[in-house]
Amino acid sequence: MTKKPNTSRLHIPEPPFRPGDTPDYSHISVPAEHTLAKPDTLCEGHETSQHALGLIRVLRFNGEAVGEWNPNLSEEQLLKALKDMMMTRAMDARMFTMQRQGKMSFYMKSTGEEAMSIGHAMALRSDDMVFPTYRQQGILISRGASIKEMMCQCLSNAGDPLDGKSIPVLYSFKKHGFFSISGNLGTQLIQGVGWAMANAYRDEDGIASVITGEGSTAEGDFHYALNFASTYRAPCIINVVNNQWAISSFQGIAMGEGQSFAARGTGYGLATLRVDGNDVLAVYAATAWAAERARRGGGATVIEHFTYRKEGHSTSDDPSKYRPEDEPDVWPFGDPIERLKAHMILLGLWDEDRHAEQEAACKKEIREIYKQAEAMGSLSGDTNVNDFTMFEQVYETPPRHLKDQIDMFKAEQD
Amino acid sequence: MTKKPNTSRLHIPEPPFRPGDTPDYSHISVPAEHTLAKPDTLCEGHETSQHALGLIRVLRFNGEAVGEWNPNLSEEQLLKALKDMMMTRAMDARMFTMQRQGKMSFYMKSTGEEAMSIGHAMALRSDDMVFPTYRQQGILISRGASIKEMMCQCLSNAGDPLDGKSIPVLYSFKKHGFFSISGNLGTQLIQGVGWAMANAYRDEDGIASVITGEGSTAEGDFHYALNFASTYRAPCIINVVNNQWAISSFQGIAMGEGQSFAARGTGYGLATLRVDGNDVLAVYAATAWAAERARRGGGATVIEHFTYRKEGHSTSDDPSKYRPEDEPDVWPFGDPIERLKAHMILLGLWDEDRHAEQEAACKKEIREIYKQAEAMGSLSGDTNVNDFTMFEQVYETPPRHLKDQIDMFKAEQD
Amino acid sequence: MPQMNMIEAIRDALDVKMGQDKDVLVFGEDVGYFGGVFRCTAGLQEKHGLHRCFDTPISEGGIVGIAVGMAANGLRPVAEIQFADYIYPGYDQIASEAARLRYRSNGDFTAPLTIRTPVGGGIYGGTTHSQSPESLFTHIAGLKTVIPSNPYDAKGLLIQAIEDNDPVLFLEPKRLYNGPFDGDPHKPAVSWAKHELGDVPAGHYTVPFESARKVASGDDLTILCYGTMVWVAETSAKMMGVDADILDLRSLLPLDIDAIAESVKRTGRCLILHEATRTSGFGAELAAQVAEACFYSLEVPIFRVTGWDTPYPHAQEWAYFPGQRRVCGGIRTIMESQ
Amino acid sequence: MPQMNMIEAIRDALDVKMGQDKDVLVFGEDVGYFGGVFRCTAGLQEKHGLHRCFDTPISEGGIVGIAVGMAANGLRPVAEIQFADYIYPGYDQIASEAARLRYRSNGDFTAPLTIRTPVGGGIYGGTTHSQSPESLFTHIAGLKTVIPSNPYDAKGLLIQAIEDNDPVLFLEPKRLYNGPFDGDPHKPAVSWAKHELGDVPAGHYTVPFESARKVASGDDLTILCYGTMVWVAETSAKMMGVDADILDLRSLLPLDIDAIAESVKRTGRCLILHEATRTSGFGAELAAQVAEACFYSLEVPIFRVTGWDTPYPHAQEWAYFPGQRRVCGGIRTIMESQ
Ligand SMILES: Cc1ncc(C[n+]2csc(CCOP(=O)(O)OP(=O)(O)O)c2C)c(N)n1
Ligand SMILES: Cc1ncc(C[n+]2csc(CCOP(=O)(O)OP(=O)(O)O)c2C)c(N)n1
Ligand SMILES: [Mg+2]
Ligand SMILES: [Mg+2]
Repeated sequence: MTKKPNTSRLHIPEPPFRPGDTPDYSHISVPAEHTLAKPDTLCEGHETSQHALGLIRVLRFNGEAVGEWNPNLSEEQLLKALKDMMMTRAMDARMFTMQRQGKMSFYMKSTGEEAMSIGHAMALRSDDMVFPTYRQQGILISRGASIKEMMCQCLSNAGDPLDGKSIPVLYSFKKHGFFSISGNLGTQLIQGVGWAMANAYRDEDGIASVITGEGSTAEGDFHYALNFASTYRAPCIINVVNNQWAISSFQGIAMGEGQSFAARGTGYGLATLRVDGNDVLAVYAATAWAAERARRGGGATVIEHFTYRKEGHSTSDDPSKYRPEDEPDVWPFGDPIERLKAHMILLGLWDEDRHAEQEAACKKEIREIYKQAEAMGSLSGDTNVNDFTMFEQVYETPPRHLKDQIDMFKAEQD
Repeated sequence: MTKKPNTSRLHIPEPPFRPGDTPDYSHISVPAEHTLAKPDTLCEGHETSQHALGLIRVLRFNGEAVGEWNPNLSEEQLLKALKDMMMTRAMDARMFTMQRQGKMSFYMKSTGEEAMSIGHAMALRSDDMVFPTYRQQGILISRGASIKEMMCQCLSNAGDPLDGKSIPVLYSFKKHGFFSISGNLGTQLIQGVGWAMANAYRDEDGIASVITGEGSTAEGDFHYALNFASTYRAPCIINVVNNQWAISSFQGIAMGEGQSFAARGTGYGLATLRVDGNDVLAVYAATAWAAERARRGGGATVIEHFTYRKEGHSTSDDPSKYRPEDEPDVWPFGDPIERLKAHMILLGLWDEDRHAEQEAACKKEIREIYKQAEAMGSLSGDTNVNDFTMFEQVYETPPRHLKDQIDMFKAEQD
Repeated sequence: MPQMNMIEAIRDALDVKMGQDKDVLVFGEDVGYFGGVFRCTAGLQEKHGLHRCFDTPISEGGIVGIAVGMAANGLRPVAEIQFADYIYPGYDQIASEAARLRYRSNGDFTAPLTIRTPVGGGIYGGTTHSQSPESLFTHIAGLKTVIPSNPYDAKGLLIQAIEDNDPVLFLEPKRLYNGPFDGDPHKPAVSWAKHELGDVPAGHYTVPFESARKVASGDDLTILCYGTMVWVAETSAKMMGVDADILDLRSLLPLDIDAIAESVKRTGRCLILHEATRTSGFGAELAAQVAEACFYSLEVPIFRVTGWDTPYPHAQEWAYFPGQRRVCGGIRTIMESQ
Repeated sequence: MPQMNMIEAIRDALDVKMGQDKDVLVFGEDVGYFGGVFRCTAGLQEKHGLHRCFDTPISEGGIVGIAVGMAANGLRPVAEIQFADYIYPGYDQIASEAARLRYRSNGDFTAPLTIRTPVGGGIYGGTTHSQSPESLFTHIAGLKTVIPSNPYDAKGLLIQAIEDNDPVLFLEPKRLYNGPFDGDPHKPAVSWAKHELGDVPAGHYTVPFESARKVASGDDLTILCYGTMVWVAETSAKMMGVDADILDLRSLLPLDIDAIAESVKRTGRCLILHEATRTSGFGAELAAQVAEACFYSLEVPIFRVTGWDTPYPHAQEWAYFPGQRRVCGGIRTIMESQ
């Protein structure tokens, strides 16, 4: 069939490349210069409007860390960042494979986007509440959550803190400042603003950090979040993870004629930063800046993390259906782990051997944790979740009608 | 009771003046210079970002019309603009009084905002579909709609084209390119974008013009409208009528830290204009510019019409409860009718006597039309609307259950 | 005992809780300085501070959204939606988020918030100021929906709602704000001042959910109703000279099915009243539950008297409203059936 | 005759209408180049052009909003909401706008649009990919809600929906996309290819609304069901060895009450099935209407078999789902009552 062109005046944006095309991203300028100044964290919002259009970067491809935004992390911090990114990636790989083997219903990787989670988490206080999407497992890993519990959640088994109620990856870890992830896109953005307002109301200096994919910025909740954050100067960070894809839709569907997602914040008078999301140091720096601004009473910052979703949207997706298979490889901003590694090698803190060792060690550690987790049940056998738990936590205490239904279900079991 | 101050870090914006204060708007700069250039209508959206922060003006207070944006209207056009604004004001006054006498349930005036409606309507083609709020009765008057039918709608009487189904002022006049007004704020913004997309899809050059009050920009629909208009380059105009008040809430509640409502469009890459909404020539010029842009395929423009709501929100409202009574008088941008009048007098087209005569004539004309309208029924006596019409137009043809209910209602009548 | 109309009772409930608990915040469109378009929050900002009672942008989704976040973070937000007709932009935040946060996080996070909103017709509000959308919320697991019919219950239920650890939708029949309304728009307005249910105790008290109020005791038939229809029911039963057992449900979810079943089993006849659109209105659920619980006692079919399956019209308001004629017709049908 | 599964039948309906009528546009999240996460629109963009089948931003409110505007402007938009669980941000545009535009403008403007969305569980979708929110829409005057249970009906109802001059919500039971499902998740999947209802005529045909489909004829009891539950009902009735009169409602609003009443009056027993949450589910309305229409014929109480009043859990999916056990239990209860 020959493809029918658009013959009307209705403009429909299309991505530059589709399967069969040779992707060439040379039109995306990778700024070699790191000229975006670092303003005072209490500057006026509009003083950062250029930061919404540029790209804050610290790590050059050769491994150098340069410019005002360089957070100058300690050796310990760098090692932790690298390890956590590698653990995240190893966990994703393992879980993906196990899903393919039928152990769980579904899984979502964050491959290529680890710097966003890890850099962000490291620059926040561990009691700052994050309102994540399903692609920030790295935050939990960075904050030391139990990987086994995370896996048990995905396996919906006896070790799942959520008792199997939620689909995989929709974690909830209040103790790690990690808000329960909603399957409904966008909804948490405005909730996080409300959370931050509560912090301000109580004169606490904790902040909230809310996160959305670029595609989900089209929901009304994104607008609510920007608007309410602006009106009440809520101490929060509004993060847009622009990984170029929303399932099969390229970022231009959400973006339209806009110049960046960070720039969406300009009209609300918020501070706006656009950052190389594959550069963990830049993510750290931007987050630290925004967190300080929020904590000092300067209100919210919109940060666009410019990155790339290297894998399918989820285990249910096959990206080769809608984008060139090699597009991830030619993406001009490289891989976040490789880029930090290069930096640490340049600093003399790291080498290829240690890297390979650590990679193997992460894989092994993940494999063992997974083994323990799976021992508690999985979808391919028995999840070991008591069916009656489904009636719990609908309300604080079950009202009469729910008690009746528990009885009906009991009767059905006999 | 002494007023308890805000003792927390939660910032709540407050208007500069409350009842008892002496309002002083000298902090709002009235630009004497008219320096905002008039770009080509197919310029890039971001080339108009400064226009979102300035204020397009044509009419000086002394009556001169100056600058690039001067639309140089013909004598006939000026006379029509003045007459239509005066008719609108006269109608509002009459209807308000009649509501007070119990003839209708409710009414909403547009006093002080007539330039927005009239200037806007005149610069559009009469088949361009407008998606108005309840404060653009001037558009209908400008387009020659039957004032009697409008009044009958408000009276919900036998002459009401809507058969009494809707509350007063929620007009629908497809034949005048006036979309059915929804009582639900904001909803029509995205509908107008859809309407415009349909025009583009059919290769027609009609456009849509959607209108919202500044307060209602906080609804999700506003975001949808900007986003979809940007993505599909919908041929439309997105108007924000900033009349400073949303019932009792000052514009800062919706605006937050933003610098203008027009600037909300910047992040979406839309063209953005901010215009003196009490200057009918400026409104005309901005509208004409945006309409041409849309018709030429340049996509949507956000226009903020900066004006002031001189009266209460509706007949149910008493603005002296929340703002100084004399605030309308000290509003620095004057009155739209007075300003056009001064201009026409300066041009030698008009004088005080003719103005007074026309004022009296409008009042008389409105009074007579009203008399005819009220003869068809009103709430204070009998509306003369057949109750059974309430079952009509729920669906194209009533399904079984509705037919049954018609029978039930019939039985109830006996 | 203080005399209060329903507006004052609601305001008093808010005032009492704001005084007792600094985690209680009140916000919504025009609720701050102005005190709300129905004046339910008048004076609260002045008394408790700007940051405890404030205006929000016109964004029902945003209003519920911040309430969820605040509630999860330990506050007790009370959000106002100016008219229930405008609650739909917040529907997702209510149904998907507030109601489900506890469940999806298995109790890790909760959303103890209250949403107040005026419902019902009778003030010539037309399609967009008259709706009774309660049934759309009773379908949502995790949410509670209550609706008072008088000042006493309004205050007690609202305090209960604020103290409840689950999200509660608190519906305010606007036609009852200033006085009971028996369904006859031509009669002069009656005020709560003359009514014993306008006697509202000062200070703290609660009315529990899941407890219907017996409005009248009788053996001829049971009338299930809530909100404005309670008053129409009472008057209509008197007009028809029947000995009706009238239950004011007060809480729709959870529901006091015991009281309902006790009554219907005794009377064998059941009339269900509501102002909302008929199809899939809450009357459907009531009819189903009554039939389930009392099938063998029912002597005649349950009869639903409701608003029509049309939007709420403006000029035809009283033709839409299930007033005395329609209710009396229902009573007659029930009493004449055998 | 072509063999189609339900996805193909839906796609074919869209293809037929797009071919016949250039006013038909198809859009939604991922529906364009990719062809939809369930592939219902695969190939349509390539065949009919980029501007006739395209991706939208992730904005259900926006999607319905542009559909309303396009429909008012003479087009026949068919919008997809990726999962019914995500329809709530569009609820206001559906309930307040699409459904009421004709009424509030007294016919001056209309909104002949179709919204397609997958419903129901059975694919381990958990709380946010399993919901059946139909009752929330049947309460909305001005809207029609239909739900096919097989490929033949899917195509015919969808063409009917697109041609209807009122807004139609078209619900697609996702568990039936690839084959009938009798409620037993442990049995190997069955495909439509082996089923006569997978025989789908090429070209244009319609299935009228307000016309229930008789799935099985019998005199023991009536089973009212729709969507996935049709198949569970059929199998369960066979398992129980009862002669059930099974009606697949196909259209919930408008409803074929004549067929329902005919059946229940004959059998005297009525089971109502749905997957949705019980309280205020569409089963409530069905129960109320059946009791109203057939009170004197009913020998035993109407019995509702439904999902529980909880969110749809993930691991406990089959404990939530009203499968054969629960349905057989319902049949037993009804048949054993007297
Ligand atoms: C309200 C809502 N609509 C649609 C979906 C289905 N959905 C799940 S993920 C997704 C794409 C999200 O893209 P983006 O926001 O860019 O995040 P990413 O997956 O790229 O991290 C969609 C459409 C949903 N979960 N919720
Ligand atoms: C969705 C919705 N929420 C709330 C209301 C109630 N309401 C009617 S007008 C109004 C204020 C609107 O202010 P603005 O948008 O500035 O328009 P203006 O009245 O100033 O012209 C409000 C809150 C409504 N009609 N619809
Ligand atoms: Mg994305
Ligand atoms: Mg305003």
